[in-house]
Amino acid sequence: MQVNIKHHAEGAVVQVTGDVDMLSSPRLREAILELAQDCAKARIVVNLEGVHYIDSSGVASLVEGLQTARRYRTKLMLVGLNEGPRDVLQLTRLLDVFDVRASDSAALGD
Amino acid sequence: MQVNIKHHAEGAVVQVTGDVDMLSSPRLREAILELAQDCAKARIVVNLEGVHYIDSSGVASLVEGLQTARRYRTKLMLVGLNEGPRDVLQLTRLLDVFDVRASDSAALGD
Amino acid sequence: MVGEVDVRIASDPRWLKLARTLIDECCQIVSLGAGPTRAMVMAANEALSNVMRHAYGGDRTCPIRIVCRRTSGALEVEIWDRGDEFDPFAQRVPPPDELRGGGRGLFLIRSSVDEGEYARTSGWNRTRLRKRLPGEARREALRGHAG
Amino acid sequence: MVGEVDVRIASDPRWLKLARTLIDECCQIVSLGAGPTRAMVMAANEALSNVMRHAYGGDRTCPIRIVCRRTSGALEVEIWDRGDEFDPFAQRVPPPDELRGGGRGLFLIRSSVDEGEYARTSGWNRTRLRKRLPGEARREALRGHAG
Ligand SMILES: Nc1ncnc2c1ncn2[C@@H]1O[C@H](COP(=O)(O)OP(=O)(O)O)[C@@H](O)[C@H]1O
Ligand SMILES: Nc1ncnc2c1ncn2[C@@H]1O[C@H](COP(=O)(O)OP(=O)(O)O)[C@@H](O)[C@H]1O
Repeated sequence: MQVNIKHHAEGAVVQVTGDVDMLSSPRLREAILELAQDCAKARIVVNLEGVHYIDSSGVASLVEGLQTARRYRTKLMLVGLNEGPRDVLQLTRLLDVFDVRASDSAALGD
Repeated sequence: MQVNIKHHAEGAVVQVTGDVDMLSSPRLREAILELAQDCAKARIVVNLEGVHYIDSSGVASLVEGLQTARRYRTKLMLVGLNEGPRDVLQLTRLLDVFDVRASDSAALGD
Repeated sequence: MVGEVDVRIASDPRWLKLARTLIDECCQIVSLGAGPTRAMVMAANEALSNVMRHAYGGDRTCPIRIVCRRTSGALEVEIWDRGDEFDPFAQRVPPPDELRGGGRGLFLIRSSVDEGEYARTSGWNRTRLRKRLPGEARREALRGHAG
Repeated sequence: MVGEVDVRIASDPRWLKLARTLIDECCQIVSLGAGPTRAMVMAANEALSNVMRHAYGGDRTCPIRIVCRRTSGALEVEIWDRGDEFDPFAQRVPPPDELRGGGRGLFLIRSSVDEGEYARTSGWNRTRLRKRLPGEARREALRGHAG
């Protein structure tokens, strides 16, 4: 799994590629939490286009990111949900909890 | 592995997709031999674009096809060699034995 | 799928991707279909992660065994470990719609498989996960042609 | 790669793709690189096909064991079978440039690996195939960081 962060005026895009599992999710968690605690960022967009598998520890990282972002009054959004990740969020009833957008620009734009 | 045959005025294109190994090569062999023995076909183009793995039994099928084609005065050509198949033909010193073309149309055309 | 594939690894999360790839491949051999395949891979991955984290407490050197086989009408994946007795199908699973950190593994396992079965045999936990084969593949299996 | 992965299958060619996928995955875990990975997968596939066809004469129900491990500086794949004693590295291998039907498996095995080793132990043939790790992955392995 690779995590790539692009900084924009409107916020940061966290581009994730590869499988998010128990081995790799701590790195995703860390990247999101660091951004969420940076008060200068109004938005964090987690782009999962390159992710076809995410396990419960990855979901937990996203949830923790969302909670931290809320605490710091930052918006956290998800983009690019493939079928696998969508399945998991649906099953765990988190699909409506997250703000899911169509693209990075849609997430950064409104 | 899938074998798909397209008939053209100039000859037949055998489109192969998937791994060619000991389990699947008999089907490739059969398809090529049947065409090679059909005197109405001037050319047989084996398109391997969709093949990333071919084992020694697959190579043997191609060789047998080439020999049969020669016997029946049919041309047999290869198109779309990916790195894996190219490696194997190179190692077994067959790359120069086969007539390798850039595309189906290049193979059917001249 | 003739017979079964029987795999032994150590309890290191670096093996998880290989385990998923292996199980995915078995699902393809029996033509399980995309959705059920994702579900089976997910259930097995969560069960394996739980063994690594909970049964073995993060020790990366303990034995795990994975067996995949086709039974009549189903694909079965077994996960074996030598941790303390733990039946993943006998636990109270809290509702998953809270915003809590962890605690979704057992829920995902139980909602992804068609059948689950646990046994303790000679010091091993054996967790069985089953997905029914779709109609067509199943009929083929019964005729003995599938694969 | 912590420890090793140890896989048991029956001698059915339907398992070949799974075996290739598994070995490919192990090559990725140790960062072997694309070319050497293709070579290792090819060598192992040819060795397995020979076991199925020659050692077991096409019987699809005989035992095969595949072990992948990282040794210091190399990825090692072992293939075990219970056929008659046969050392694939001790045969005369004819030059491969003739237009003959078969007879390229042993040549491909021997030209794809960096080292090959054969042993007969308690009724089993054990064929070892080795590919050296590339410089970087190798140094990492020695420092204990790779994976
Ligand atoms: N294989 C296991 N062995 C022992 N305890 C387990 C095992 N699997 C799960 N548990 C226990 O059940 C709890 C819930 O597991 P799970 O739903 O997967 O969530 P999480 O692993 O995030 O806590 C774990 O916290 C652990 O206490
Ligand atoms: N594992 C094996 N057990 C017994 N005999 C073998 C084995 N592998 C190869 N052989 C013998 O060596 C010969 C050459 O093998 P190979 O180069 O792979 O070509 P092919 O399998 O196409 O004949 C085989 O025909 C067979 O007689």
